[in-house]
Amino acid sequence: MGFLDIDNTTKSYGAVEVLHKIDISVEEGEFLVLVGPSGCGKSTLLNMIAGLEEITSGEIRIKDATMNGVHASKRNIAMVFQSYALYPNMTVGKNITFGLEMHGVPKPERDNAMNDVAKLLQIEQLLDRKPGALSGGQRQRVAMGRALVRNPDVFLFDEPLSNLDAKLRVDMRTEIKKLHQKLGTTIVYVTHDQIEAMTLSTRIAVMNGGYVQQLGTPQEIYDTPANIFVATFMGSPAMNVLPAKVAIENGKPTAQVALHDGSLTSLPFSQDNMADWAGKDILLGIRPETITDEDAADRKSTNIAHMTNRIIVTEPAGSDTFVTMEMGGKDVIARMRSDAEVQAGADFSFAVNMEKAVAFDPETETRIVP
Amino acid sequence: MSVATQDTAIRTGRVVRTLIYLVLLLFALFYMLPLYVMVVNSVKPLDEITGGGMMNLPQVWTFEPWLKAWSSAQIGVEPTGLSPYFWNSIKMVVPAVAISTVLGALNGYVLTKWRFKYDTILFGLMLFACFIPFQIVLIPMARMLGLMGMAGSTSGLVLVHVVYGIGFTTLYFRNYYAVFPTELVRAAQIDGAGFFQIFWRILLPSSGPIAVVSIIWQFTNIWNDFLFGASFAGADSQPMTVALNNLVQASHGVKEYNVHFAGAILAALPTLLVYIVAGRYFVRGLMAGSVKG
Amino acid sequence: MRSFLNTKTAIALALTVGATTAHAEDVEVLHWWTSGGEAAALNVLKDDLEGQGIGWTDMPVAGGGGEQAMTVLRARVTAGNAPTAVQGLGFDIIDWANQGSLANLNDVAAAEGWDAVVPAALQQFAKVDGAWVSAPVNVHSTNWVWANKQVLDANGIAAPTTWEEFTAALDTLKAAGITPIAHGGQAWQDTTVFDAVAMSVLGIDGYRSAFIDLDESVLGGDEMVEAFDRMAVIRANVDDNFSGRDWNLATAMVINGEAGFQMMGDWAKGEFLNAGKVPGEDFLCFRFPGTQEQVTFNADQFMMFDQSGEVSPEQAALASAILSPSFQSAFNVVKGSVPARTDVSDEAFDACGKQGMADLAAAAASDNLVGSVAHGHANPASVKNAIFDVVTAHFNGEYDSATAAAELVDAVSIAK
Amino acid sequence: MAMQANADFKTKLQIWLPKLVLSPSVALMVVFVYGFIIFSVYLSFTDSRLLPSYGWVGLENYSKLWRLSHWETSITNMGIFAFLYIGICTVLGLSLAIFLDQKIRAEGVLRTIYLYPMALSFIVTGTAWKWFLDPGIGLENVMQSWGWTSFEFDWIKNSDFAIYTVVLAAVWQTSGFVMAMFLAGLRGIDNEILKAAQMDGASNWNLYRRIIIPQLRPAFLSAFVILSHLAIKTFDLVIALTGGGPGRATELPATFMYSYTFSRNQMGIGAASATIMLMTIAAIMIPYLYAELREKK
Repeated sequence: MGFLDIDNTTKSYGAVEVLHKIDISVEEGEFLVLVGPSGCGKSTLLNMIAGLEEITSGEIRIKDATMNGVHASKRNIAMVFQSYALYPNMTVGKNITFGLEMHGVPKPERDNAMNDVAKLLQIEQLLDRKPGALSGGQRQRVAMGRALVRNPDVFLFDEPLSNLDAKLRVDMRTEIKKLHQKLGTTIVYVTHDQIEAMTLSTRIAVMNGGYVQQLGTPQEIYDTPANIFVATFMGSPAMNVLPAKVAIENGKPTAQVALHDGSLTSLPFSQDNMADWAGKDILLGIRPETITDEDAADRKSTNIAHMTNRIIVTEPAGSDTFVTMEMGGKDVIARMRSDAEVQAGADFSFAVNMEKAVAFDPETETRIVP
Repeated sequence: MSVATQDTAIRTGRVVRTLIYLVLLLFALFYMLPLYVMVVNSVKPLDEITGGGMMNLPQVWTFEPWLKAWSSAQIGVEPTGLSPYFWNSIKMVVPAVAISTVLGALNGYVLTKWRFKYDTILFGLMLFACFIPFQIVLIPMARMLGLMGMAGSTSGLVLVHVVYGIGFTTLYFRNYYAVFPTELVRAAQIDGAGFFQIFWRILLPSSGPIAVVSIIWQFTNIWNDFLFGASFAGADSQPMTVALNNLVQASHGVKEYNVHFAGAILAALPTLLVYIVAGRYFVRGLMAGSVKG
Repeated sequence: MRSFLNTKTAIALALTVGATTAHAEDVEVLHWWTSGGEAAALNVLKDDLEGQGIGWTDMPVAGGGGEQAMTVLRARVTAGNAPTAVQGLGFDIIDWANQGSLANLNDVAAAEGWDAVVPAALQQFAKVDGAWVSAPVNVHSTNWVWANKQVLDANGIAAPTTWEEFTAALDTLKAAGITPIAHGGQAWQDTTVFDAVAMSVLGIDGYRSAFIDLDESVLGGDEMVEAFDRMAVIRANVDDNFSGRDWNLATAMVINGEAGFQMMGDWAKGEFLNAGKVPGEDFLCFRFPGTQEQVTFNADQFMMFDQSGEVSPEQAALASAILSPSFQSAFNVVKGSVPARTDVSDEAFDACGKQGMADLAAAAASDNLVGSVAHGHANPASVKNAIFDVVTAHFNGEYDSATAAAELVDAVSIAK
Repeated sequence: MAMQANADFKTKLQIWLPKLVLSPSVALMVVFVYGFIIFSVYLSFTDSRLLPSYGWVGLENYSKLWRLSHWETSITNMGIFAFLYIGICTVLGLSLAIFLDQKIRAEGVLRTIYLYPMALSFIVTGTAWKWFLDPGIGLENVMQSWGWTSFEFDWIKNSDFAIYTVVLAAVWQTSGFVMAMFLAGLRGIDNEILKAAQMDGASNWNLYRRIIIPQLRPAFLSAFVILSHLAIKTFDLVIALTGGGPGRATELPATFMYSYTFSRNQMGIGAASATIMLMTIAAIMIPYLYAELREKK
């Protein structure tokens, strides 16, 4: 039993089931991020936790008490919305204390709570303004203030940073993380941005098509994605997924991958059970940062493969340079050090850290577990 | 000017601008014409009117017709003028406008923020109801009012006007609330605000522009109604339009046109005032509500 | 569906039981007499009743010669909230009596001897199935011609007595550059003229079989075509600006000498008198040429609506007051009409009024008193309006005379 | 509505409140609009004359109705009137709105002048209009007295043209309102798009024709609904202006229905004409409402 349990929960609109048997258990103080492309059902799930959408079947519990049929205001939760949803006709102060007022908290207490929160978020000077007079970042703070002041069991965030510009988004991200570390509250956070998911969360639920594709720590999700969807959704640039054939060379399973000229290169697996797949087609997943120039190869790795392939495009990004080549008939991206001497059209020698490579069953698109 | 006079990107030349002004002024004249005829002839003695020249300014100015229309013109057997009927109209219009606007606002709120199955069909039915020709409802309505004991009373008239106004007020508010962010409602729900608290504290304070449209529309329609007023009012609740009609339509005897015109302007004064005072918010309200897709 | 069923039973209820609204001691009177003179005349009645301790609740609804008031009446009756007394005309009274909505005034009528003093032709519209249901106020006769005496004298015209003399007079006036006939192009005015014209062609028997018995052979017969031809002649002698003109503006044309004649009911006299004109000196009144014997009439009455199954004392008092000779005289002098009872002294009346009273008595005695089509005293509203449609369409040039006669048969058959 | 058994009363109430709040309006609508429509349709199959009566006569009222040339006139007039009224109001309203949107100096005053006719009923302005249109004392007379002796304007007296005077007065009353709707629409258009189009070299004419007017679609639709509703209900105007004349030349279905139901004591025929009117309205409005409301989902 966790702090927040989502137990076998489904959601249907009429005959259409949009969420299928979701099972997530969140511990107290955890920062769970629901991530996925738009329409994956993550916001619906959040709304169900909030009590804004009904649960079709299953159960949601907070602190072991069922929340089914309990009104949103009685769940002791707070929510920060994508548009901030600040009441335009009320001052910032009123916005923050509205919920307390609705819950019958006396005015002196409300004011104390408001002042504390304003101090915490450094918005004391904004309390008498109307939301219309605030900048995006200020609104964001007020929205968080409104959630914080309630001192809820669970915080819910619905894409709170998506309306901010890139720089502010990074700042606020850090801010939220600091707040979480400082207050230790339980948070469920919805985003479509995998970087936010990775940076903020203690655990991530990757969702697609109404299913939880994978639930795990950021590291688990990144290193051992459950399937191709998770693998390609998390990480930027996305993981390269290319067709390969498994062969046994020197008693070890290797992936046979076609290069730009059709010639095959052998990339030895670290996973011994890949021998079971000898002679079969698989999909090979290699993250861009594991294909490097020879000098930058991970020294701790026990399994570095080498290959020479032709560079199609180079994209210097300052800190790194991305290189596109063709492998298995697909464009494959590699991440070089910025000082690597790469040139479009030229052949280049790459190091591939096969320790980090994963293989997928082409039929089920699930990862072949070692 | 409170209406969003925006910085139009269109640039026009001097000649074109002059032409535009000319056309605009010409139409202003066209729109003013009937009012001009009414005003000018309401301050003339009767013999000047019967002498012809309806466009001419009075040679002798007189405000006698206005006084007469207001306080001593023959309406029925009593020479009461229009004044008692003016108050009858006020007593009918104010509650009818208030109730239909509040109901329209609540309906719009429910239909956009508390959606349920078949709500669109329900709204469609309400909208279609706007199109019912009033002539066909007279007899059944009379019967219903009789059954409810509201025949011949101001409350009966209020009911009638509310019933046939809800369609429009609902339309206005629904379109307005449709673009009102639903997240605000959800935030308020989480904050613990109930159905009415959300409406009262969150939506209503932002509903000014559309309320103006709804009030103008309803006020004008109800104040100007004659058919329902004549049919369902009692002797002591006849509205201004019925009295004006009695004044103007008197079948025999000398027609005091100057008094008729003065009476007509008096009867129209409240609606004119509403348009002049609130008209500036009108375009803004339309912008916010009814012309959005 | 429910509401409709309720309505059905409830209307039946309302019609049989009647309803109660006005206070026991008040009479609520629905009428359309809102002009100064009429209201003054009604005030005589009001004061009379108030002298007896009966209050008067006034419910004026003007417009369309009572049409608007009839709509209101229908709403009031349907709501079970009928006024005590309602101004009514001709067939409307019979229709309401047939609905069972009207009170039986026979006790008052017997006590005051109405049967003897009210002309039989008028009783047709005040008595239904032997029961008095309304109190007649006046008799208007509609086949009058009003003429400007100065204009006629200047052109050497005497009051015409035949159609030929009349057309000759029209030609003379036209040649003199005067609009021969002042007319307002409204359906009821067109038909008012048509009444007289048809009477002049058809005679009293033909008029009765055409418009009262609705005999199709007469309605569509050659004489009807002739009547329409005469209407065309009249149309040719009306100015081009006639359409939609109110009758009193047409009267004003005669008063001002812009036009020679106007065919209009006796209420037109009030306009002349208001303008300070003297009958016989400044203006002439005579029957439409060829109808000197006949009087086409309409009568204003007050229907008494059944309030509790029997006539209330207030209704009896009101009815009695209406039929009192003093009120009949006072009211009709103002209104231009003649009393509904034939035993009222003509002393207070002017020349035209005196002639009207004499004509009425003579016509009543010789069975030449007949209801006017134009004013709903020949046919029910549906037929009346069907005739209006045809007459107006013909007058405005949509039909030629033969087509008009044929259309008349058709329109009446639909409306019957 | 799936409700959990353990939901507390207040929460249940909150779930039902929206429908509870809507229900009075719905009840009123069902009884006073749809109930009455059904009643009226039923009456059209009965022998009702002075008051509703319930003798079933089948389609007799309809066959009588279609034999009345008067009814045909009113249908034809409705066609002419609706077409011209909606067309002219839209064009005029749009033109005035565009002109008024050119940073006009006295915009507030002009707007009020254009809008005020909507505030007045024809019971108020009817006499003024009648005078104005009357050749004897109105525009024709004034123009001639100013020296333009050949000026003629006698439409109201002419059976063939009288309906156009009705259109004129109706346009006078509502075109300002339509102007306001279009003005609101114009003010809602993103200025950036206009600037972009100008940089693309679009002339003012093309700017309006290709960029701005197509974006006013919602305003067009709202205007259409309001105008067609007003056109169908046009009644006071005809009564005040022409009384349906000359002859029956300006009769419209609403005046037809009124006169048969109330003046002529042929309630059955009146109800039949009302039924046909309602069917026509439904035929126009239902597809429109369907398209509009579906889109918004």
